[in-house]
Amino acid sequence: MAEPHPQPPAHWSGSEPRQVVAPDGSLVGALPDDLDTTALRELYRWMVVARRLDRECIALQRQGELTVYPGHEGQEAAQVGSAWALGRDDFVWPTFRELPVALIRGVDAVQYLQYHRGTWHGGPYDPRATHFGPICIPIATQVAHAAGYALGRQLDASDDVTIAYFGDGATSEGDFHEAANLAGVRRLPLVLFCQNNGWAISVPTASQTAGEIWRRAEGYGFPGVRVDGNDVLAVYEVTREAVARARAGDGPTLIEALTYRIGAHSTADDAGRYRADPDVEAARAFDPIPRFRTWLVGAGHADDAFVAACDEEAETFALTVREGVVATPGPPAEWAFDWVYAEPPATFERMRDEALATERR
Amino acid sequence: MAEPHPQPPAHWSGSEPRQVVAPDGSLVGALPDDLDTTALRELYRWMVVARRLDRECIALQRQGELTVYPGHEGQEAAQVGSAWALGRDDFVWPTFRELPVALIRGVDAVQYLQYHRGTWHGGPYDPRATHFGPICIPIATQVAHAAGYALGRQLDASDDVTIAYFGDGATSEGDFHEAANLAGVRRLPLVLFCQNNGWAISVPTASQTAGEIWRRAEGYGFPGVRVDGNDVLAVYEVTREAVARARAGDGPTLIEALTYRIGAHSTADDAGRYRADPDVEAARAFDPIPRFRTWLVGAGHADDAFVAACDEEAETFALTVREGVVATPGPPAEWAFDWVYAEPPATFERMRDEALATERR
Amino acid sequence: MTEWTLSRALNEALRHALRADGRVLVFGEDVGVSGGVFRVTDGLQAEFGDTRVFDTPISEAAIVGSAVGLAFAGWRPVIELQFDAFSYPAFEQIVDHVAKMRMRTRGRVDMPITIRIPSFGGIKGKEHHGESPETYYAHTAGLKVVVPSNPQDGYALLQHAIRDPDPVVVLEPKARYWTKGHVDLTADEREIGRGRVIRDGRDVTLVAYGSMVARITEAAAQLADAGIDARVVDLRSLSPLPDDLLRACAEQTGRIVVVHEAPRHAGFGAEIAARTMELAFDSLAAPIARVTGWDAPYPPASLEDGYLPSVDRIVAVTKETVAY
Amino acid sequence: MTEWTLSRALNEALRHALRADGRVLVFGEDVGVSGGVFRVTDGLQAEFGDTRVFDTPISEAAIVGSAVGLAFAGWRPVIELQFDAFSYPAFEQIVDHVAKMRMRTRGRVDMPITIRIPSFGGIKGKEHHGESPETYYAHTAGLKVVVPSNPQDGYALLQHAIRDPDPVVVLEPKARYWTKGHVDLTADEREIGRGRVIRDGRDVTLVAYGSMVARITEAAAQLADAGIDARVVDLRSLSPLPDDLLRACAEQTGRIVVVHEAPRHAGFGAEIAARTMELAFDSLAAPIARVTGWDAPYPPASLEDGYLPSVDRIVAVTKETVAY
Ligand SMILES: Cc1ncc(C[n+]2csc(CCOP(=O)(O)OP(=O)(O)O)c2C)c(N)n1
Ligand SMILES: Cc1ncc(C[n+]2csc(CCOP(=O)(O)OP(=O)(O)O)c2C)c(N)n1
Ligand SMILES: [Mg+2]
Ligand SMILES: [Mg+2]
Repeated sequence: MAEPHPQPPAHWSGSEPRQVVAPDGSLVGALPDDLDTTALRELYRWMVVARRLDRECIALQRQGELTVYPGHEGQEAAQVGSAWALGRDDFVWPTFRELPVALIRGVDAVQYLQYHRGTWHGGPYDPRATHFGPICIPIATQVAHAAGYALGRQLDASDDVTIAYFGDGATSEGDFHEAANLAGVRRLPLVLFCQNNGWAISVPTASQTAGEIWRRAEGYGFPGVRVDGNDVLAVYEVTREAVARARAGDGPTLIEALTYRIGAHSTADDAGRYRADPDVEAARAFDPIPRFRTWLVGAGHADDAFVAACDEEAETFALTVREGVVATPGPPAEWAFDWVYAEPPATFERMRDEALATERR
Repeated sequence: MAEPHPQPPAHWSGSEPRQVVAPDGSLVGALPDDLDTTALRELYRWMVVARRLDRECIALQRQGELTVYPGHEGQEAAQVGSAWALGRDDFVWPTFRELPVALIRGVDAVQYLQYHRGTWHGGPYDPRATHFGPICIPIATQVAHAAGYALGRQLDASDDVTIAYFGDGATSEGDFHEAANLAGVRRLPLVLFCQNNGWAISVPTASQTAGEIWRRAEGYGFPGVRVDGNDVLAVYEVTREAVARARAGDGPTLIEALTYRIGAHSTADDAGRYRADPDVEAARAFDPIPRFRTWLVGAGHADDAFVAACDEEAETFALTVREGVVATPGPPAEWAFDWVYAEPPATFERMRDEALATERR
Repeated sequence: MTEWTLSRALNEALRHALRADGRVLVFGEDVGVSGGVFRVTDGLQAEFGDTRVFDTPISEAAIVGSAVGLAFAGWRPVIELQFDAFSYPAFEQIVDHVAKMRMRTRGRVDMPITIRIPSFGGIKGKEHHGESPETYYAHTAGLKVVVPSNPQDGYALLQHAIRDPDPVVVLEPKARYWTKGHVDLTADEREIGRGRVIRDGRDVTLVAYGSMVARITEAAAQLADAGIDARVVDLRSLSPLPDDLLRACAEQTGRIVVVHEAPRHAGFGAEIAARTMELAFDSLAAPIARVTGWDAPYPPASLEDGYLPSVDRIVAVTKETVAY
Repeated sequence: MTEWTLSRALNEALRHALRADGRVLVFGEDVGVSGGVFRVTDGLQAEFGDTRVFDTPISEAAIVGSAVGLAFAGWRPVIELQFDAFSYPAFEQIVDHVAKMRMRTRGRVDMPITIRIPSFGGIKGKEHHGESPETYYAHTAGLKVVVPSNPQDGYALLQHAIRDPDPVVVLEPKARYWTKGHVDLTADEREIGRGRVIRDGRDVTLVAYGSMVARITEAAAQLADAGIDARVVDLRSLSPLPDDLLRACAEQTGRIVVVHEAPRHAGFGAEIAARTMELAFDSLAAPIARVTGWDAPYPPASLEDGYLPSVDRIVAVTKETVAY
């Protein structure tokens, strides 16, 4: 594996993040006490599977099978570690970059990718069944939805927890602020999970905010924590703590997971215009997957056979998903109208008929 | 004067605010080193003048000479102390409750009150000449204007400082957040001055946010300070420090001034519906004016004659303003069109002519 | 039959909804203990408790955004945005999410959200308190938009809006809050999407909504003295548009005058005119006329009367239309 | 005469403005080193430095709000809101402040703010990347709204917008960014408020703006084969509306078909229809027809073609209008 580069990405500077496994794979913190070998291997497996699928999606886009696709390479630990800390009925409000989280929530990858295939908005999976909300593009707006959902569960006296994912750039939006403040006032069972991957398209975190994101929490009256987002065990641990607090009725937590966007913002983006390859190479030295593998194998939780098996499974899975995606037909014309209203007005139905008649013409 | 009530208003709890003169009039902090007797007397005079004018405005509203009027009773120290710390070319972005600040900036009171008389929007005074921006009602939106103005002065390499006034409720708005974050990123010469008067119409600060407002600053990467907003000298001192930092190019400061809205939200509001009189009475024990008078006289900076003179001046001033207000006629019909565009399109002018013709019909 | 103000009728509609459906929530700025700037939520928190009726921070985007999340959690949010212009900070949440979310989930999640917005002018209010936002919302596909002009409609439309599984924007005319009228508590026709003929007439049809309904009614009375028999239509629903009624009016009176407070340019009157022309071009004996606010920002209180369509203006334009 | 794409023409217009006026600032999300999602600001930061051309945090309300403050400080802000739907978080700042501030200051402070918004659909983009926001802005008094459909207009209109002392919203049709066209750098007529007749015709007038101009042009060609002589009008300015041109078209062709991507209900086509009827009712031989997007949210890429007005739909409706 690559030697950890002496210089971590610029946006990791400042307060020390929580860490369990160092970039070189050595154990530097307390292991989560509730993860047995099976669980530890699962964490690794999911990261590998997600990484491989990401590559496949980029290929699919290049081949015209997907429209613009936003990759997650480098952010697997932040997503797998946090998703693993959630209960079955806990609800996830994602952005557009949480494919790994979606997989762990049991969202069908082929269905999920319909969003990027351009056959449906929001994602055609059932958000209620998967407890994974619709993909959300308007930055930070889903945080407000998450706060409302958390409020709804709280009013139902349920102990379900809600988690909102968002990026460093999202913390600059008014919606993030209003939702976070509301969460504080109502002590909502909400985890605010920020993947600070250093970039908002071409804008580095330093140009996004002058403060440390996790420190925002204090102003809202709840705790914030900074974690090494490329350390899957540390991410799992801080998220588990935040989920426990929320479930116990102790309110929200803001988690800033320091990670790095290895790929371009999306397949439509040319990162070469705004960042230097050496920086990206440097960041690769902090890649979450080899780091965790080193520890996992070193600690005897896995061997080369397991590692190979994961790669193999990832390969097969990626190809199965590819087949599924390529096979999905475009939606029928009616779908542009079918679900706009639960009670469609007569004027709307007349226009739908006009539209469908035109289509057939 | 009233004995300080043992219990300060609920929203004052938590971190200790900066204080120079205690509620009982005793000196508990270092005096600002740049205020001579004349200046100290000015601070007192302005508070008395502003308080008396507030009463007059409420009377004017009751008599139908003003439309809805938002009073500032109890907030004189927060406004006079902070305004006194500004230089002539520093620019103020107010809400709708900064009449005392306006007076100190040299805004003509009769012109200012045209806003509340319903004869003009924004206020007919010249914001550039007075360095006092238009009255702003959409909560927190002026903070973004202030950030932009501060950026403009910074780009001009000027050392002018910009100050934005806003309330506790305003800190819940997305615009406050976006503007504060922008100020941090660009290290803008901006002072964010929050008058936490305990109420946003009927909503107490505790239902507005679970954190302490001044603590928001750290998340934006600049200092925050909490001050006794009913202590004119403490307010002057912290604002002077913030202004100095801004002028020196060291960026923004967030000031939370703890004060209390003694009156109703506005003349249209019946505060009896949501708060108990005893609480208001208790808050009166922290009234900024008697407190400062006690110290001022006790320290020998003023005597009863001066105090009486201030009351007299305030009386005369209030009556002069009343005469001016009552005397102002409604605007001519053309004013509804005269300044909409610097280059009015032909279609607009045709409609204006149609409108004015109709008026004359 | 009871005699209520519009404010009271809306208040009773909310009370009824809160009683009838335990999933209904009422929230917004100052809707709790204070009972709302216009008293529309008066007494509701006392009766239903602060889990059903509560104040929010001053965060319009979060008020609307949280309503979306609450709908996912199976609640039925009825939110108040305090004044017309203060719905704009929530515009993104309303347009991008409230209006589109049901479609995005392929109908798996309904958005039974009611957005109450005290709207329009005529109360000599401060700036940003007299805006007419109807076109912004009516043009947004996925929303339904209604405007009650009297206590009876307020009582009925608000209840229907709350019961509706789709998002409904209810624009409440501030200038009518304190006007009393009879309310038949038993009336329960399916209201949304239907306009109402308030006064029949053969020569011309006056169409309006909200506060302007009172003015066209008064104008019709004056026109009657001048020998012009004007039909008066309260549109009540801007989206969906009661276009059968508009067609019928065009066919039966041949002449139509539309009145609204909003600026004329790209205002809702344009849709009424364009749609009616599409439906009944051959019946039109004169161009459909628009009597509206001017294409300028809503003016200060002192200039309000010159800005809003006056009865005189309505009468004058109607006479021209009839004489055309 | 040079051959540029619309993106390049807009880029050159910005470059020209930055050179000509030292008070011009260009800012927004990703407009700096990256040169903008559509390359419209490509190379500007390198040439003019990061005090003139700079990136902002993802804060649309603060981008627009700070432009208002910058105008008070004597600057001339040209801001980019990255996509149509992402202008909505700034809606309150645009409507309540940008549009009204000059009037509020009694003309003491101009608002020479240019708001560039890559808009409209047709690029098989993701949701919120194909919205048509023109009606929201055109209905807002105090704003001017223009839509270039080709490189020449892009170059001219954007420069005029920047020089204009009033706020101008420039809606740039994404689908046309990469289309090349001749640009006459010397052309400098006062553009804002004037439409253009692209093709003359006697039988009917097709009116559109943005990407739809290419479609009505193609439709006109097909109609010619069918023996229908269609005039093609590029509106270019939605506010102010070139209504003299509309009147002339109605008088000269008697038939008008309006085309836009936005939903029909309360869309901008309604204003074109209503206004034209007011100005030339007696000349109309048929109802003014609207060929538009459907009254549903903008669909996913796969359904885009069925949503946008196709040449076929335009031709079919035009034939009906001519046959009326
Ligand atoms: C309201 C809004 N403004 C702008 C955009 C355009 N946009 C899409 S992704 C993005 C950057 C987001 O950065 P960040 O929040 O850090 O998330 P990341 O892309 O790094 O995962 C921007 C500006 C948007 N989608 N929504
Ligand atoms: C965007 C917006 N939402 C709502 C309102 C209605 N409103 C006027 S004043 C006010 C309370 C403001 O409270 P605060 O910021 O504490 O200022 P204060 O009134 O105490 O001076 C509200 C909600 C508004 N003016 N603007
Ligand atoms: Mg990021
Ligand atoms: Mg307050």
